[in-house]
Amino acid sequence: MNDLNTYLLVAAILFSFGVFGVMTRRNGIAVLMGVELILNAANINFVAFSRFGGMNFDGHIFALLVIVLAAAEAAVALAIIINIYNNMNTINIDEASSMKE
Amino acid sequence: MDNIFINYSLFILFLPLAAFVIQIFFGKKLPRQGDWVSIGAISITLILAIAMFVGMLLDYNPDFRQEASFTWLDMGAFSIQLGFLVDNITIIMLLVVALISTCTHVFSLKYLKGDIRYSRYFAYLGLFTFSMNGIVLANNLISMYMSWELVGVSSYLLIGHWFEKESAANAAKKAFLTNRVGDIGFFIGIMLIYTAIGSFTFTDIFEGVAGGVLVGTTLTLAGVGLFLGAMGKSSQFPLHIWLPDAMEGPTPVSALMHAATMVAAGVYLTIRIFPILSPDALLVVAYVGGFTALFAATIAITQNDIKKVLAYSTVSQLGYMILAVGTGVYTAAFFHLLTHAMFKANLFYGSGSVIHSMHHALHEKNDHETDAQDMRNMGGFREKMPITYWSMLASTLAIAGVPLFSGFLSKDAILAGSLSFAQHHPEHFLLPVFGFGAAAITAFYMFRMMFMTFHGKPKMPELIDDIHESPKEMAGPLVLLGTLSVAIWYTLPHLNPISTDGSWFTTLVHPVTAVVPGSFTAHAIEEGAHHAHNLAMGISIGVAALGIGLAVLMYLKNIISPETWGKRAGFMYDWSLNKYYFDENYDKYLYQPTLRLAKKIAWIDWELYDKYFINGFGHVTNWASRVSGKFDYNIIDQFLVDGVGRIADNFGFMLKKIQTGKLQNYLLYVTAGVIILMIIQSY
Amino acid sequence: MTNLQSLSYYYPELILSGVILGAIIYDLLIDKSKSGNVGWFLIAGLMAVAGAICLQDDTVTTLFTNSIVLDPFASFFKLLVVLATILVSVVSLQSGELSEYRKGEYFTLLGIIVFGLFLMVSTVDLIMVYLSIEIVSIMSFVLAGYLKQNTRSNEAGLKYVVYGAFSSGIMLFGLSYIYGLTGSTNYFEIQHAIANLDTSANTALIMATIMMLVGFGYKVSAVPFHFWTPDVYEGAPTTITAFLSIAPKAGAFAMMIRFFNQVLADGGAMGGLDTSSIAILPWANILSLLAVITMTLGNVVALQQNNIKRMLAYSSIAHAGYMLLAMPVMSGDSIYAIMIYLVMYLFMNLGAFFVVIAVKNKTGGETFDDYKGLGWEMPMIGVAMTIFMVSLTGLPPTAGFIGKFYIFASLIKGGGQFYWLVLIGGINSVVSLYYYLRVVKVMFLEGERSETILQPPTIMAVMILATAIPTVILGIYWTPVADWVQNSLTFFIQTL
Amino acid sequence: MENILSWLIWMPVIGIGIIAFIPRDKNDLIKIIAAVTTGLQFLLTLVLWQNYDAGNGGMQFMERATWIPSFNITYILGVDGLSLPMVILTALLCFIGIFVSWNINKAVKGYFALFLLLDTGIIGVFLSMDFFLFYIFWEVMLLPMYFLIGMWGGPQREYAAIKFFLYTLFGSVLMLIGILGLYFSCGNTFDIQVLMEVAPDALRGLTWWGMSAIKVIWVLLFVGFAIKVPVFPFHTWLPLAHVEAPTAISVLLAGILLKLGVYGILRINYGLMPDGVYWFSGALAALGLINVIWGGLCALAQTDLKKLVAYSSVNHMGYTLIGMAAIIAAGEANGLNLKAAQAGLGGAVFQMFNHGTISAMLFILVGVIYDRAHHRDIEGFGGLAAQMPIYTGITAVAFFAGLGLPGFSGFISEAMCFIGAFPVYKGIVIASTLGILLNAAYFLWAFQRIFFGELNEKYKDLPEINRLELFTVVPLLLITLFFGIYPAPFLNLISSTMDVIINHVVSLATFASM
Repeated sequence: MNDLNTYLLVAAILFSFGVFGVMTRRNGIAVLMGVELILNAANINFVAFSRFGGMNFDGHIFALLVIVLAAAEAAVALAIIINIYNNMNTINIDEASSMKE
Repeated sequence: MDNIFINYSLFILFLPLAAFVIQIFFGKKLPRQGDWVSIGAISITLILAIAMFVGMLLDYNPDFRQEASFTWLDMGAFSIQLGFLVDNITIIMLLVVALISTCTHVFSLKYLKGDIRYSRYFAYLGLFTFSMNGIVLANNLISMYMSWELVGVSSYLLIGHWFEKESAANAAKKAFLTNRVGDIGFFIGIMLIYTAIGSFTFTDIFEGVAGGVLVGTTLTLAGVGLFLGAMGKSSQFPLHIWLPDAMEGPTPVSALMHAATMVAAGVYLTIRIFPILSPDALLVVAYVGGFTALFAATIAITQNDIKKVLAYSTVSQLGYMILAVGTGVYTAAFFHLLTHAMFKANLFYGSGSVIHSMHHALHEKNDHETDAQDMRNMGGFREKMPITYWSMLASTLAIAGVPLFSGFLSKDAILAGSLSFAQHHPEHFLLPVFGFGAAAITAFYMFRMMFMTFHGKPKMPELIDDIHESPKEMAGPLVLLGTLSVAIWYTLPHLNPISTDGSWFTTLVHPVTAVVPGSFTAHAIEEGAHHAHNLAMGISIGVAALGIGLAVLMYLKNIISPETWGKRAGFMYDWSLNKYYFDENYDKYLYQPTLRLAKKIAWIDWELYDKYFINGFGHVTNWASRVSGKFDYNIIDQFLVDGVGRIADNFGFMLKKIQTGKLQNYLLYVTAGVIILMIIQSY
Repeated sequence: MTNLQSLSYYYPELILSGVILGAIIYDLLIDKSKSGNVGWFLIAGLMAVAGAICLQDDTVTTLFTNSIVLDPFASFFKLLVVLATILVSVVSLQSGELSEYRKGEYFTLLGIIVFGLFLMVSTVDLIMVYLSIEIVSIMSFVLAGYLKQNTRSNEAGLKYVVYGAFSSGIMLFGLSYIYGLTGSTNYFEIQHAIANLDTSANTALIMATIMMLVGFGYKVSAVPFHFWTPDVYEGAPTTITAFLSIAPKAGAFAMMIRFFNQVLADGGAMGGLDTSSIAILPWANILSLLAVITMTLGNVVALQQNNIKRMLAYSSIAHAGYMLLAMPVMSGDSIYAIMIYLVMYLFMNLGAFFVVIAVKNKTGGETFDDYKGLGWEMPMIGVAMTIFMVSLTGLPPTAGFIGKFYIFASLIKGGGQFYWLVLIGGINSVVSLYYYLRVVKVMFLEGERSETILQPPTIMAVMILATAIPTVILGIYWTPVADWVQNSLTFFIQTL
Repeated sequence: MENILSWLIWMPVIGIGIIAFIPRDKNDLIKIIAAVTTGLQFLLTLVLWQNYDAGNGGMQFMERATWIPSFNITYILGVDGLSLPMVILTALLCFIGIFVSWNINKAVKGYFALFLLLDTGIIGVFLSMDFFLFYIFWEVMLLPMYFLIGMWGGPQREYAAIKFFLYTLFGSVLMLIGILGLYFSCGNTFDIQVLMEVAPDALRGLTWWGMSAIKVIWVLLFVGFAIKVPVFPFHTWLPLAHVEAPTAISVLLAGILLKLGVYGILRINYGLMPDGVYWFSGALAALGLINVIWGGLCALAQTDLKKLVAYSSVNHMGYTLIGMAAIIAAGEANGLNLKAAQAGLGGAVFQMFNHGTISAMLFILVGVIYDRAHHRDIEGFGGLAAQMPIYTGITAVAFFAGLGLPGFSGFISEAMCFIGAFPVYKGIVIASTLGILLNAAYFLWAFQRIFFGELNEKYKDLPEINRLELFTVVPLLLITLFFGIYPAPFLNLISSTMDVIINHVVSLATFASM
């Protein structure tokens, strides 16, 4: 049962949780976690394809790279959210919607 | 252009124009406001015209004809030649125009003394004479059309001379527009002919029609089209409404234009194009002429304004001439035109001097409301104004068709022509009935006018002692034209005052055979006229006597009172009094609907089409926005640019709403977008 | 080409990274007040890089085990990005918004974005695609939220971060599937694999491509992935808005051209002007649909704006739409047209933003009423803005018209099925006339004429002229640009 | 003067250059410079007329210079019988326009710079023989017009200006599509002369959107030009633009800009798509008829004098359309009636010139009364004839010239249009003769309400028309009168080119290929 499809299935579920998480959670940090979920879902895909698809190591390299970039992205995102907190002392995303239309 | 006649006619044509230009620019500054410039010019043209007339008489050659033409514009295949044509008819017409114009100039010296636009008046007279001569001398339809419209403009200017009066301004506009209606017909006729024959000059047209290039219904339509132009100018039946109103202009103008020359232009055109008028076209001409004669005469009976009577009598006499052309005796028509010009102008001058003296009398009494032209205020002027009375009497006798006077000769010829036509074509018996009926009524209303103004007790006794004869400048033309109303001038080499055979006129102006196959041959016309001559003479004398007698009974001896007959006539009387309500009907069914239509279209163009049709989409989007719920009123009034802009505006407004500012909505829209794209792409 | 050998071809990027590191160190040495010098340092460095790129003309090779390529096409875009960054940096030194902040990090981040864009334009490998997008995006998140005290800038930063991360996440997921289906991350191998895949895999491939489209669409701000643009453009400092509206967009277009023609089509269009490629995957009509919606929404909503910066945001969306119009044609001409349009767009768009910055420095306002009667008060600004607005509408004799002319020409040459696109493009330019001219109307036709004449500071005036003059000149005589673009149309093609 | 045409186009730009350096407050100096520039330009056109060889109908004074080789765009100039009268008219009206706008005092420098730019644009359109250059000049005119109406116009000027701009831009976008279509289907060239030979056959087989390419391109280009003429459905911008534009600008707008549309149709549509001419001429005549009747009726109902004159322009341009439609008379189907074709086409071009002079005169006179009474409501006046006799005289002449009275040039061109179009379109021509009645009606009715009747005491002290205004009106009046009496000089000038156009259309059009 542990062949390619299961991994893809898990990745797809993780992906949809991630998308769902990003769209519904009020808290900025929770949204970032959602994004992380999406990225990791892609990682699982890469590693699974590389392992089971009989391909070369590109998948693994790609996954490593994604982890690095996810970290960088998280750092910057958290910095911005802290900044928002300092100014508006809330990290509720809906608060930050003064610019519209 | 070496020959003398063409040179003279050029002078006759351009001298008045020169006078017009001088008057317009320097009129005010010249001594006596430059009237001597105009009179000088017009008298030179008169002398030249007389010289040509005498030359014609000496030459005494019926087929005299000289033509000169030049290329006006040439674009390769399409080119227009203009030119001058001088033949017997032209010479006579030039003389008529020059004579009457001179008389009007002289008459106006006193009549318009002290008028604020004195110099401009003489300028317009010069312009009129130039354009009238332009019509007479034209050898092609284009320059005739051009002078046609110039005559229309000069009549507009002269009728509107006292433009302060609202009625004068309206009359001028009405005259020009009605003439324009006629001119449209004229132009369509020209186009029909040009498309078929390819040239505008009469000679080519006659050859073309003779050669069968233009036949059948197009020929008739072309003929009727040209005749429509004549109807406009000579105020025949449907387009007659402008002539009575044209009386708003000064009386000398009415004498010159609306009696002798301008209105005769229509008849002159019909005479010129007679050879190409097909039998059906001639029938149309005849019926229009005949009906107008009778119709106008019936109105003249009940008119009380002296100039209106003369105006309607002119309309009816013109109807006569057109009837004559229609029935084939177009030389008689030209003869009547000649005689009519003389006595009708004289009648107008007479009425002018009567009105002039009435004005002075009223001025003394400084009572400004009573109308100086209303015959009911006149009466008993015989002793006070002998010269006016006798000259007017002469003309009245002439117009009534009493023997020994010019009118009798010409009218008799016409009636003979229509009678012989009826004998040849019994189904058209109506034409002579029109003719003789009109003759009777003419005699009646003319003498009614004479008796009401000159005979009987003065209706306003206090005025009578201030009425006195007009000064010599006004009396001169009266006397001159009065004498010319006598028959003797027209029968000259032979002295028999009754018949014109052998007279200078009949020899010099003889009918040319019609170019249209199957139409009248010259011989048939002359022979027919002779045959019916005696019978027609008898009936016309009888009819004239009847008319005069009735007028005597009613207005001289007051045995039959006009009021009782008026009531007994009932609706007939007030129909005729109000000119058959033509003006009112035209206004109700023609002018108002056009104005309303114009207003509607302008509204459509400015309001509806611009704001709604192009912005019409705006409504569609409004409906859409209302349906989509929460849009309130201020959204709708935010229309900045109409049309496409408004659609864009509305969509923009709705789409703008999507940008809600909430981050998660954006992400929702993105995922939705992705899903939609996937769905689309999978098909 | 092994990594060491390719280093010798990679000296422009090396110089660039040297400049970035130098800038960071230089920023540490000097205090806050003189932090502007970092800007000048960066500008000097970028000029050096530009010189280096020019030296490399028409060498066509792949570098770093064919993950990126070096070809005139990439050099063209690199030069374009460098030019845009230089212009923006000079103006950033004058911009009032940044005056009380340290500008050191500002310029280093700009340098890093340039590096990311260098990678973006020359990538032929999926990994490099994701890497370059992430570099550019992360740096621009920070720059968007650079004004810490200003809540709107923070909000812009936040929205940009979450939106950017989310879109690149989806793109990554798509990339993983493409990798899975084709077994390789290199463009040419993928193209070869897709060509040989049986059609059953097509639906999966298309789903993956659409997910990738999310990433590209987000970068190019094509509808329906444009939602971040208006808010971020309005919130971010105006200089950054100017930069975002041109440099990343150019990079993204380069990447899209390479990806769509090289991977999803047989790469025929890469041959030169009159060549065209045949799509393996039917992506043409999706892109034309996207282009039409982008254009129309951009123009139509821009009508409604009364904040000039926000209006320019929607106008840049609309212009992205005009450029996208040419993509589906897949011919050498259409690539040529997009490149010319980008050059013209660079000048007129930057010019418009520079005027907005100049006005903001002077009056501090961004809405239309702040521009009332400005044409009389500052005639130089008024005339310049008129030129930019007219050019953005696409009227001759300005550069904008030439850009649109080439796009429409490539569409009509592309064949009958694209004529309706030209029609819609035309109608959109007519609609766009209204809001562009509204700026001119407000400046000249409304507001009373003040007698006192103000002139913008000299450097600002120079920069506005530096963009206004080319906008007009290129509208009349644009052969040099046409030739430059023509001989940079050579690509690195590897047929397996 | 070998490149006289380039001088003609770029002289106003030199004027702009000089004006740019004059300080803002020296109004008179700016006006003098503008007057001198346009004056020189007018003299140059007269020189051009002098050594223009009326015999050969083809292009003369050709100038060629490569411009953008990559797209095969070249800078080609040329003048022939069709464009020469228009160039002379433009130079004349621009010269007079300067004096009409002598009392402009708001931002004078901007006004005259834009005025000269507009002049360049118009002359450029008439002289350019390269389709791309033609399009560039066509669009260059739009911006100055927008500002001239927008800044110096009447109360609703912004709305009028933006509407004018949107309308014309929409037309020119369609034109651009047409141009590109022609460029690619006729061997990648913009040179009009080459297109003239290549296009008729190249387009024959092609289909666009399922329809024959000739029809589609013809309609695209026709709409672009028709908006300018203006032809009926696209005319709603004209009254608004005229009412709001300052006097000098509505003189230019009515005098020349309307002719650009007709010139474009004759030069491009007739030149490149002879089959289109056959296919569309029926519709053209019908549109002409609608123009005549619609314009006439709208003018009848107007109370604003300027709007009345604007609608009269719509009416007069209707005659031009009818005249142009007459060209197919020369085809075999209609019996090789070269006379009618020459009359029609020659009449249309002559009518373009005449309407230019007459409507310019009318607008100047409307401007004169507006400067004095500060309103244009016809009902508001009354009895001015007593107060301003000279002005009344001139307006009377202008009105009569407008309604096509013989003795003035208007009549001849109208008559020629009718005579030309009559053989082929009998019904339409007869219906449109109603137009000359409508003309007479609204002109005379307006004349009566303004000038006749009692003098409205409000205008007791209205000053008479002054010398400057006289200087602007009298030349136009003399031209109308001279060409009314003796039109040969003008017609000889254009007749050879008319033959060239007629032969081109008739010989190349294969009626069957539609």
